[in-house]
Order: sequence, then structure tokens, then C-alpha cells
Amino acid sequence: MSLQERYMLKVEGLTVSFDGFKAVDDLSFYVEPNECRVIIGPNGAGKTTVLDLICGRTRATDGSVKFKDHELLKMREDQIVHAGVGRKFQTPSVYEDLTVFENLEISYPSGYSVFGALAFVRSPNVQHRIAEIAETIFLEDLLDEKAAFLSHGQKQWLEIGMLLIQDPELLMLDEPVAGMSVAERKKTAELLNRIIQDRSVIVIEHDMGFVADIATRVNVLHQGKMLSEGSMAHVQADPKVIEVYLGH
Amino acid sequence: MFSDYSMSELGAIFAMQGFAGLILFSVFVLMALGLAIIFGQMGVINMAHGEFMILGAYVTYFTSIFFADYMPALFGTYFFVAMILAFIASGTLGLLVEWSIIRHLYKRPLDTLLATWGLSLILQQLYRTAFGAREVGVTIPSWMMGSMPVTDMIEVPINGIFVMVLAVGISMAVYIMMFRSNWGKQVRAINQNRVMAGAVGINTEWTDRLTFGIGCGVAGVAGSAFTMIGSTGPTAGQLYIVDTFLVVVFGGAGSILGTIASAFSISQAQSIMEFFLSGSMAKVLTLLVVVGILMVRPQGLFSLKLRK
Amino acid sequence: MLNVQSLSAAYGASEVLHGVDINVPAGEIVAIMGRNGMGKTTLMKTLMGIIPEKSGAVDVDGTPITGLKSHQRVAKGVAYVPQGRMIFSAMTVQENVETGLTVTGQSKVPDDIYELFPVLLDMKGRRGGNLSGGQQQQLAIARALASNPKVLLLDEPTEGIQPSIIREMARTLRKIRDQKGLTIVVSEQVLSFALDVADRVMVIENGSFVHDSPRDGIDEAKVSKFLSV
Amino acid sequence: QDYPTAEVNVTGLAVTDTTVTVGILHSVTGTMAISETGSVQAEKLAIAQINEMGGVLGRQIEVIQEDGASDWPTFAEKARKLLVSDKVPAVMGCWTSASRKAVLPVFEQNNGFLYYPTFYEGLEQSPNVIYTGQEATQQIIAGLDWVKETKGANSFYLLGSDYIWPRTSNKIARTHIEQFLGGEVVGEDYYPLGHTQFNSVINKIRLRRPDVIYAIVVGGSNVAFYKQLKAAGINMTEEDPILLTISVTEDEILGIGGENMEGAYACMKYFQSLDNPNNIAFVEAFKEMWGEDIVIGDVTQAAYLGPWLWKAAVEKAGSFDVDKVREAQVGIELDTAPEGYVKVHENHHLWSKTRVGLAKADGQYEVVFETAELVEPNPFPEGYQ
Amino acid sequence: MTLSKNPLFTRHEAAAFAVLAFVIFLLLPAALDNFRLNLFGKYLTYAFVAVGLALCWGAGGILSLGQGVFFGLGGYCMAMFLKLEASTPENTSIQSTPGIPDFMDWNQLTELPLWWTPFYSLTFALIAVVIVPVIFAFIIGVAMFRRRVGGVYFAIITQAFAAILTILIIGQQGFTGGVNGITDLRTLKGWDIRTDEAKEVLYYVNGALLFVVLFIAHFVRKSKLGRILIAMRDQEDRVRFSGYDVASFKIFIFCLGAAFAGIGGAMFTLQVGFMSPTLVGIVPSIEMVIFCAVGGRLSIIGAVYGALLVNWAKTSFSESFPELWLFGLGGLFIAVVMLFPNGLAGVWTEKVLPQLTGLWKSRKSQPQKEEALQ
Ligand SMILES: Nc1ncnc2c1ncn2[C@@H]1O[C@H](COP(=O)(O)OP(=O)(O)OP(=O)(O)O)[C@@H](O)[C@H]1O
Ligand SMILES: Nc1ncnc2c1ncn2[C@@H]1O[C@H](COP(=O)(O)OP(=O)(O)OP(=O)(O)O)[C@@H](O)[C@H]1O
Ligand SMILES: [Mg+2]
Ligand SMILES: [Mg+2]
Repeated sequence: MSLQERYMLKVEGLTVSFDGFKAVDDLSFYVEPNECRVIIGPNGAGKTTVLDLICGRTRATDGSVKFKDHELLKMREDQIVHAGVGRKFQTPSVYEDLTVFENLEISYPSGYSVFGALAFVRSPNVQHRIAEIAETIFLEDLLDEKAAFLSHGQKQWLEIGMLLIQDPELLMLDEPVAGMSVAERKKTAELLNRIIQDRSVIVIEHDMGFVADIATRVNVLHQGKMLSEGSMAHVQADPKVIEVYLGH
Repeated sequence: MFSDYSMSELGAIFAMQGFAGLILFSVFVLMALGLAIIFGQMGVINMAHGEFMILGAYVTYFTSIFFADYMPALFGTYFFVAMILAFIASGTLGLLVEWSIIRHLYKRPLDTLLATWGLSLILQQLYRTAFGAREVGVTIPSWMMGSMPVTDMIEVPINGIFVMVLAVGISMAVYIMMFRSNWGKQVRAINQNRVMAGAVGINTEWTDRLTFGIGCGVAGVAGSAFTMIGSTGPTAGQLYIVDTFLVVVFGGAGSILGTIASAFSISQAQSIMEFFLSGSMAKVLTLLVVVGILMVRPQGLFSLKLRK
Repeated sequence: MLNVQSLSAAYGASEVLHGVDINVPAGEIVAIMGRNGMGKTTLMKTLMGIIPEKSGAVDVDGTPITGLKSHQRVAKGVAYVPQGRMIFSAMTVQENVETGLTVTGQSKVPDDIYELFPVLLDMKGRRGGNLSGGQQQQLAIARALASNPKVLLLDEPTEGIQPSIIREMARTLRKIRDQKGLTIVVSEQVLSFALDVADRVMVIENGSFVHDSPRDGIDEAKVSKFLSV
Repeated sequence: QDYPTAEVNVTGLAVTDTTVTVGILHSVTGTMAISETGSVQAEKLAIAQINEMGGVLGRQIEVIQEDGASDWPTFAEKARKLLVSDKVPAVMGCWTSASRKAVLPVFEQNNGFLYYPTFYEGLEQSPNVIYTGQEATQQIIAGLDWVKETKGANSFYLLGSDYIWPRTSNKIARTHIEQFLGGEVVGEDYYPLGHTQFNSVINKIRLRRPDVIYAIVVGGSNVAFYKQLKAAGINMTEEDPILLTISVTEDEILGIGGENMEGAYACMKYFQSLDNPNNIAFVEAFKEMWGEDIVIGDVTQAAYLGPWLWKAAVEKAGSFDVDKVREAQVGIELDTAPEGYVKVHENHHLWSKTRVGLAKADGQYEVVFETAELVEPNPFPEGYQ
Repeated sequence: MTLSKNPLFTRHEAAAFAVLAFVIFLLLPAALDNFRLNLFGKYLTYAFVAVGLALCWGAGGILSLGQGVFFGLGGYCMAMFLKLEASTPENTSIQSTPGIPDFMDWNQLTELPLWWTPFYSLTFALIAVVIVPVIFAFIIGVAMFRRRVGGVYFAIITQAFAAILTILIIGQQGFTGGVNGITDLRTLKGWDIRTDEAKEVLYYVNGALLFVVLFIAHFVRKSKLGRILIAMRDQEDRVRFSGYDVASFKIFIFCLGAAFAGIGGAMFTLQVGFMSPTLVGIVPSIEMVIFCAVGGRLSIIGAVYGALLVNWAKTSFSESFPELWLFGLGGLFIAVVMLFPNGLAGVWTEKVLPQLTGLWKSRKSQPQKEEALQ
């Protein structure tokens, strides 16, 4: 297996500074296909910023982010999405004025151009796919409901569904279970384990139980740098991690 | 365009125009400060800003009449009284407007644009009905007219200096109020999150009302000062609205310093260009440059960089 | 200290709180637990005067605050850390904390607040909106404490906070309670934190309390069952 | 009855046995209300006086007043209403050229009859309009000749608001100065309507040192211009340079302030201070109707002529029919006009005298010059275009 | 499941279109005399702009305070053609240069400027009516939306454009007719547009065109693009991270609004008989936004009623109370904003419709928009 194929995502020397403050500092890590990578780290470590950099929301000061053979740092947000990278935000962002169905439909990966969107028709294929996704995210009975009426957890799922429908090869989730109830957390872990099958996922989370449920590998970020990397057990035992993050 | 003039003339031209630009700058600052509070700090798009200014101008007019009739000896000083009264009158009207209209619209900032546009129509008609459709002439105390020669080419109008001093004074007061006092902190907190501001103990209703009133009061003072250089009639306020908004937006809506910097650059650009081009073309060019710069810096000259 | 009697609240026509009663003596920490959408936030907002009471009465330290505006309640000694932080993003960290001083009349932030959250001191001049999620959460608590309250309402304060700080927070809240005799009501979904911090645990379900028990001797299994239906 | 309705009104106009309805169409709202108020007052005064004298062909004049709202499409709309719905035989109205241009096709198409009071740029002559103000050459040339002859002025700085009247007028002025007076134009500048900052142009004027500032600034800009001129130390009473304007009537001085205008010269056909019996009676009646404080400018007087000219034409024609009135109108003389004696030229403009006034601190003009003869209107001046 | 159903017209929508057609094509012509009908024809030309604004602002969240620019450009393109047709050498024989528009002659132009000459062709003019505003909108749109200028900033900048264009038109009077505008337009390919019959025909043409525009707008609203617009208005970032180039959608909808406005402007020129810079400036631009707001910014049909109602109110207030009508108009704006934030359409769907259909199922309470926006 060539190096090219071995890694889905290569982050090298990634740096960003805000008015002199280095939020991410010469960071490198690699993500393999079909892997669920969890990034943990203290509040303010730069986790969200890393995702922002990868998906083009924030412009990097330096470094490189290679996704397959695309250099993401040079691309616009929508181009990054087309390349196969999906991103979920920390607070659920769904279109409250639209129904669950329409939310998913908007994310359906065709009709990206202006005229494509005008010509887009709700074909049986599209409907089928939407129904399928809705089932995956436990919302099959709520397709005609306005998103505004969903509970917090359901919104989180919907947003994940909006990403899934695009079938991205790399999925990035920022604190997907924050604010969820215990039961919902379980269901979400199940969901993630299911969708990891055919793609790579990067997750940021503070809920260690949840992390243990899903992670194949864990990165610990601290002050913009990699503090520790390895399996969940390895990381949890690392005294540095306990010191800055887990607590005694 | 420079070739028509000799070197020494050009020097004098730039000096004179620079000074004319300073006066224009002060005018812009005065116009914009009230709006910088109301729009920049409170987020209310007040299209009736010009009408609040004109109220100040009318107050000045009536004060001058009163002084001329009842205390002619003190006529030279009426202007100071007039400015205070203008502040009170426009400010009170502002309180009233906030209470009756604006406070219901804080959640819908763009709608304030429409409502205040309606308000401006009403105020114009009110002035017309009350004070007549014609312009009124405000007599300026004689010590404020005339000019001081600097060189034989350059003369400095006294009312220009007066406007400048006023602009500096009011800017400082507004700056201190908005950025160096607890009051300003509260106003900004409300602007960012009205509900939460209440939940940390800020009396949002009262703060809003007073802030709006002060913004309108400042507009009134500006209107009062403008009787020295402009006309006072029911519709005169409309002349100012575009320039005023542009100055505030160009500066970066949340920043008083930005407003001042923007007033300075726009006025200097316009003033210098006016000399070499026709007035109309100078205006067009200035506007285009401002729009061009705004494309590069969409949030204005002085803007905060905040993550989304 | 905090006395709530048959409090009801509604969004438009739909009633979300159905006549709840809470009685928290001075210095007690109560955790209100419940799944998503059960009415925790609604309760907090109603106590804070952000949502009007439909019926019922609320007293703080014997003085009724029913019907008062938010800022009046703050003056009467209620402070609030909302779910989702809601810090003032364009203002600096220090200014954010200072807004909490409005009702106290002080102009300087007491040092002990920064002692509780040293990060905030480091980032004093940074804009609130540029902080990370967890930092914002700490800022929100600091801001609430600045008003020197008698009753502190915290709505899911652990959301998005790193484990060590969560643990720290439980300790801190108890410390503040001990130092200042504060009464604390905290809503929570995570049982472990609730058990760490609270003297008493109440469970809310569909806008009414279904369980109320002191921490000591609590039937953990039963509460867990409520939380994970 | 002398004039049976069936005979005097064969075209279905708003004429009854006892009344005839005319239209007044001016802006009473918007930016132009400042200027047009005086015209409305004058027209109403004239109509009241005519009614008192027994009306027109034994009929009392009634008025339908419409607001043009300073908006040209509205003018067109209201003109159409007056002609089509209200069937008025004549309309007194409009002030700006733009509003007149907007209503002109409406009047021509519906065969209405408009009395237009403002001094204007000329270049127009419609069978459906009587122009009771002066066209540009009438107003301008006499003034320029006067300033050249009596003051020896040679260099001129032309200045105006940026629209057609100032531009056309300045073109005529420039041609006259350069080709007929052998003078020199040292600068020409235009500012957008509503402009309020004139320090730049004042600096330019200082630099070029013209003998005469020839200013055609209008509206609110006027106030700013004269105040800033004075503040900049250009003292008009010392005539260094001389300020000559054709756009500031007594109405405008009210806003500018007499003390700021003192020493300037204005060139037009009428000043309130004209000393003749017609005018004295007119001023008195005007003040009686509209208040002691009121002032009367050139346009106001021209507006006052409208109803009288129409009355005379209707009576000469013995009919309200527009075609007959038009025919009768040419050649009508009015020796009761406040400005003296006027006569309708076949090009539908008025023969009138042109005068130069010197502005006084009290806001009035003192007449310092008057053409000996009536000046012929020449809306399409050969050689000036 | 109802999912597959996304008919182009629901029953309600079809009914709304039918009622509007009834009002425009049957009711108004039957109820009004020629003069009033012509007035309504003029109001309808504003409705084109309002419909465009309902798309840009209501759906897309892009508030333009410069729609007058596009209305004016469309109107001027039409006016230039008509003016050239009216300026035959015979008609203009008294000019120093016969055969050119009168205002050029007054401004000493001796020759038609080159850029005027294509406007001899009606086809060119008709294309220009749409294309010129679109090109302008495209330039502004690219410059603004690519730089992510939005919200109030965009509104104020478009307002500046309105100011710029007005000053330019007024300043270049030799080429544009200046303040007076382009007036005295007479015939369209020999057909006299000033007669009563012509005005009536134009009214129907106007109505028909408006329906074409409404159908286009409706189609856009109903398409995926329409939903993307709404999504963009509420969660621009999410749309971007769903793989859409947000700017290009904004540019498209802004251009479409401009095209509608251009058509409206051209019809205005025909209906009223002239075009002038007062239609370009800030005041008319704001008024157009108000038409849209009164109609209900989310509803394209509402926008039409809004344009008709406000203008009708303006006309009738000012006829009845020439000295006081601004109080009425200003009061109307304030009242609509404060009492009916969703305008006429809101009153219809929230108050009238439920009453009418009697189908008032007690729905879940509407979620109140979270007040505490960060
Ligand atoms: N635009 C910005 N300007 C200044 N500082 C910033 C900016 N964006 C982020 N920061 C800083 O960078 C650091 C990293 O922030 P980030 O949001 O990535 O943290 P995080 O690891 O996601 O934390 P959390 O777990 O609390 O969400 C923080 O200290 C934050 O204050
Ligand atoms: N703004 C609103 N408008 C209408 N209904 C609302 C609104 N906010 C909340 N609700 C409803 O009120 C109920 C209680 O919501 P609340 O936010 O109080 O729950 P919560 O216990 O705080 O949940 P979470 O753990 O998700 O924060 C829910 O059913 C919710 O759908
Ligand atoms: Mg984060
Ligand atoms: Mg909650």
C-alpha cells in the first residue's frame, strides 16, 4: 500500500495564529481510512480550530492539509465538501424553517450549481436515499416535521444525517453528544459505529465514556500541539494527559 | 489636472483644501456620532436621523428669535443655550420614539429601517405643518461669522473652527460614554444579547431608551450647529442620511474611532477631489472609492475580528 | 432561600411547566435532572424572568420576585448561567465579567473570581467570542458570580467542559457555597456530576418533578432509569 | 344669462352655470414644497380676487389642488387626473423644469392648458403652456450687460447646481460673456442638488479672483453657499468680487438670512420692493391673505399672473374651450400686473422688463436697474446654443 | 407519506394566483375608468420590483436599498429606444441638429453618442432592458458577495450605488437628459403609446408580463434553489459546508431581482411616458422595499398587493388630504411594521385563511425564535 493510499488525511506542520497567539502550533497527524479518530484535549486546546482549518472555515498561517491528493488549504469551503469532507458544528446547525425532509434534500449531493438547483427534481432515487438516511438517524417518522420542532439531540442527529447523505469519505464531528441525554448518547455511539464502516471519522468529545465507545485511536491536543497519541487505554494512562485534561 | 497650477499655488491649494476638508470632517463627525450610537451600538437603522437633526435646527431658530426679541444684549451667546435646548428637544423626542416604536423592534433590526422611514415622513410633515414649508433663516451671532486670515491666500472661517471644536468635544464625550464607562459596557452588552444582558442585571429597557435618547440628542446638537452652514427646512434632513450612514458603515459600525477615521478619510478625499474635478464627479468618485474599500474590508475600517 | 410554588410556564399556548414546587434552603445545592426537553431550561428561564410565569409564585430570601423583570431579579440576588453560555462575544473577557457588576455598584471585579478561573485572568483582554467553548462556559459562571448573588442558577454547566474542570467545578461550586453561603440550583443530565456537587437531586419529567431525594441514600438506579428511558 | 353654459363649454369641461373649476398642481410636500408654496398662495390670491370681481364669464372659479409631492411621475399622474377626471379648463402649476417636462405630454395629448410660473432655461414652446416667468435669455443678458457697463466687470466665475437650468443658463451666460462682452470665464462648476459644502469652490474662487461670481445655486444648497461664502470672508458689500445671481428671490433670502445675502445682486423681472401702484396693492393684498411676515419673490408674482391671463383670454374668447382660449391668449396685455405691464408673445412667453436688485440686510432687494423696454422672450436663442 | 408531493402549485397557491389574475384582469378593469386603470398600470410596474425583492430579501435575506438602480436602468433602456423613435428629423426640425434627441441638442451635442445608436433597434432595447440591469447586478453581486458583504452593509452600499447613479445621470445631462429625464416619448414602432387605448393595452401587457415574472419567481421559490435560499438566510455557514457556493446563489437571485426590476422599469416608461432620475434614487428604492414589506416580504403574491395597496393609498391620501397625506402614509408604514410584521400575506395566512377554511387544527405551538442570538 502506497503512502498516498494509506492515509486519508495528512496534516503536517499546521499552524494558525490570531494576532500573535498560536492556537494551533506546528501540528501534524495522519488519519487512515475507516478509522474513527477522536481528538480530546483541554478547553481551548485548539481542537475546534483544527477542524475549522481542515474544512476551510479558518485560513491557516502555515502548513499543509492533504486529503487524498487534494491540498485543502488552497480550496474554498464548498470545494472541500465536494472533495469529500463533511463537517458538523459544535452547536447544532440545521435549517429550522425547513422540514427534516427538506433539510436532507438540500444536502443531497446533486444540484450544487445554481442551475443544477433549479433543475433538481425530487426523483424516487432521491426520496429513497433520504428515507434511508432518515432511518439511520432515527428520524424516519419525523420527515415532515419542521426542524425547529426537533429536540436538541434530534437536531444533532439531523445534522449528522445531512452529512451522511453526501457520503463523505471524511466526516468531522465537533462534540456530537454535548447536551444529549444518556440514552441519546448510547444511540449516537451506535450510529457512529455503524457509519464508520465505510469512511473515516474525526470526532471531538469530552465525554470519556462515549470516546471509549467509539474511538479507534485518540489524539490529545494541548495548547495547539499534540500531547499524546494512541489507543484510549494508552492515552488515559498517560500522566501528562491526566495532568492537563482528565484530572486526578 | 495639476498642470494648470504653479508649485506654490498647489501648496496653498492643498493647505486650503486640507482645511476645507477638516471642516467637512467635523461636519461628518457631528452628523455621524449620533448615528454611531444608535446604529453602531444599538443596531437600530434610524432613517429619521436627519429629522432629529432638523429638530435641533428649528430649536436653534426659535431660540435665536427668543433672544432677539427678549434679550438682545445676550444675543451673542444664544447659540450655547440653543445647543443645550436642541439636545433636550431631540433627546426627548428620541425617548418618545424609542418608547412608542423602537423598543418593539429590537428583534427585527431591518424593520427599524422601515418604521423609521415612516417616522421621517411624519416628522417632515409635522415640521411643515408647524413651522411652514419655507426654510427659516437662522441669524448667527456676528462673532461667529467672518474669518481669520492665516496667509493672504488662506483664511480660516470662525464657524468652521467652532464646528471643529464642537466635533472634537462631542466625540470625546461619546467615546468616554461608550468605551470608558459602565454605561457603554451595558449598552454594548445589550446590543450583543438583550436577554442575557437583562439576566446579568442590566436594566435593558431603561438603558435602551436613554441611549437612543442620547443618540438623538447628539443629532439635535449637530443640527443646531448646522444652522451655521446649512439650511433649515422641513426636508433638509434628508440630505444627510446617505452620507451619514456611509460614514458610520465605512468606519466599522461598532467603533467610534472608526467613525472618526472614516469621516476623516472621506472628507479629505472629497475635499481634494472637489478642487480638481467638478463637485458632482468628486462626489461620485468618493462614493466609489468608499464602496471599493468596503469590498476589501467588508466590515469597515475598524472592525473586530471575531470567529463565527 | 429559594421558594417556588406551583409555578407554571408556557411557550405560547403550550404549557411546559405544570405547577412545580421547589424549596431550597440557604446554602443548599440542588441538582435538577432530566432528559432533553423535559423543562430544565424552561424552569431556569422562568425563574430568571426571561419567560413570564403563567401562574405560581417565586420567593428569594422571603421577598417575592414573581413578575419582576430579569434585572430586578438579579438585584434581588438571583444569578444565571444559561445553557449555551451566551457571553457577549464582541466584548473582552474582563468587560464580560464587569457586566455582572451592574447591580452591585462596584467597578472592580473581586479577585476571588479570577482565582476560581485563572484562565480568564490570562485572557482578560481577549474578545469573549474568540474563546473556546469551555472557556466561554467558565466566563459565564464568573460573570454570574460577579453580581454577588444569593441564588445561583446553572443550566447544564458541564456541557462541553473537559473532565478535569468538571470535577474541579463540582469542588469549586461547593467551595463558593461554603464561602458565601450561596444557594445553588444546577440542572444536569450527567448523574456523576450531579452526585459530586449536589446535596439533593430532583428529577423533572415533562414539566413536573417526579423524584426528589437527598444525595445521601439516593437510589442511583432509579434516577438513572429516569434519565435513560 | 350672458354666456349660456352650452355655448361657453362645448368640450365637456368642468363648467356649470355658476362655477368653473381650475386646477392647481404644485408640490406641497417633499423638497420642492419650500419653493412652490409661494406660487400656490399667489394663485389662490388671484383666484379669490377674480371671484370677488364676479368671476370669469359670470362664473365663480373653484379650485382642485393636487400635490405633486416633488416627484415627477406624481406630477404626470396628477396632471392626468386634473385633465381627464376633473376636466379642468386650465391648470396653474409646476415649478421645476423636470415637473413641467413630465406633465407636458399629458397636457398636449389631452389638450389641457398650463400656466407655468418659473423662470427657466427656455428651449421649449408648447401650444398647451403659457410661460409666465422669464426664459433664460430674457433674464440673463440684461444683467450681464449691466454688470459689464456699470461695474466694468470682465472676468466671471460661473457656478450652479447640477441640472439643466443652471447649465443651460450658464451656457448662455458664457456665450454672451465671451462673444458679446469680450469678457472671460475663469471657472465653471456644478454641485449636486442638495450639496451643502462649498468651501472648495470658495477656495477656487479665491484663487482665480474673478470680478463676478455668477451663481445659480438652488434650494437648500443656497443657504449653505451664502453662509459659507460670508464665513469665508468674502464680503459682498465690498463688491470684491461682485455676486450676481438669477436664482435667489426674496423667498430664498428668508432661508439664507438677509445679513448673509447683503450686497449681492440678483437679476430677474420682479422684486417685492417695486414701486408702482399695481405692486403696492398686490403686496398689500398678499399680506392680508397670507400674513404680514410673508415675502414675495419673482416666481410668486409670475404665478399670480396665471389666473389673470387666463381670465382675460377666456373673456376675449367668450368661451372656456381650450382651443379658443389659446387663440385668444396671444397678444393679451395686462396692465394691472404687479411687475408693470406684460404682454403675451406669440411664442407663449411674456414680454417683460428685466431688473437688477441689490440685496439689503432686511431681506429685500433695492431695484438698481431696469431695462427701458420690455424684453422680447426668445426661448430658442439663435447663436446662444 | 406526503414526501413525494411537491407539486408546482398547491391548492392554496393555485387559488392565490387565480384570485390575483381575477383582480388584475377582470376586477380592476371593470371597476376603474381609464385614468384610474392607467394609474394601476403604473403601480403594477412597481410590483415587478417588489416581487424581485420578495425573492432577494424575503427568501434570500439580501436587502437591497438600490432596486431603483435596476428599475431605472431598464426604464432608461426603453426610454432611449422610444426617444430615438420620437426624434425623427421631421419631428426635430427646429433643432440645430435635427434627428438627435432634443436634450442633446440643448446640450450642444451635434451627433448621437455611439453608445446610443444600438438603441435604434427595438430588439436590442428589449434585450438591454433585462441584460443591462443584470450586468450591473452581476458586477455588484460578484464584488459584494464574493467578499461576503451582507446584511446592513450590503443595504447601505446598494444605497450608495443609487446615489452614485443618480448623480451621474443628472451630471451627464447631454447624454441622459439630466434631472428632467428622457421625456416626450411618443410611439413604439409607430404605435402611439399616449392614447387611452394604448394605455389600456399596455395595462394588460403589464399584467401579463407580471404573471410571467410571478411564474418564474414561483418556480424559483419552489425549486431546490428556493429552499437553499431560505436555508442560506438562516444558516449561511451550514449551506456553505453542505457544498454550495453561497455567493453564486446570492448573485443569481440578486440578478434575477434586477432583471424583474428592469422589466418593471421598461413598462413604467411605456405606461407613464417618460423616465427620470427620480425613479433611480434612494427614496424610490426605499419605497420599493416598503411595497414588499407591506405585502409580506416572504410572499411574491403579497408583494404585488403591497405595491398596489401602498401606491393606491398614496394616491388617494394625497388627493383627499393634499397637506396631510404624509402623516397617513408614514403611519401606515409604522403600523404595518409593528402590527403585521409579515405584511398582508401574514394577515392572510395567519388570520384570514384559518377563519376561512375552518380547518384550524390546534397545531403545536410555533417555536419562538430564540431571542438570545449571539
Ligand atoms: N479568532 C480568534 N481570535 C483569537 N483567539 C482565538 C480565535 N479563535 C480561537 N482562538 C483561541 O484559540 C484557542 C483554541 O480554541 P478552540 O475553539 O479551537 O478550542 P477547543 O479545543 O475547541 O476548546 P473547547 O473544548 O473548549 O471547545 C482558544 O484559546 C481561543 O481563545
Ligand atoms: N422557544 C421555544 N418555543 C416553543 N417550545 C419550546 C421552546 N423552547 C423549548 N420548548 C419546548 O419546551 C420543552 C422543554 O424544553 P427545555 O428547553 O426546557 O428542556 P430541557 O430540559 O432544558 O432540555 P435540554 O436538556 O435539551 O436542554 C420542550 O418540549 C421544548 O420542545
Ligand atoms: Mg471546541
Ligand atoms: Mg436545557
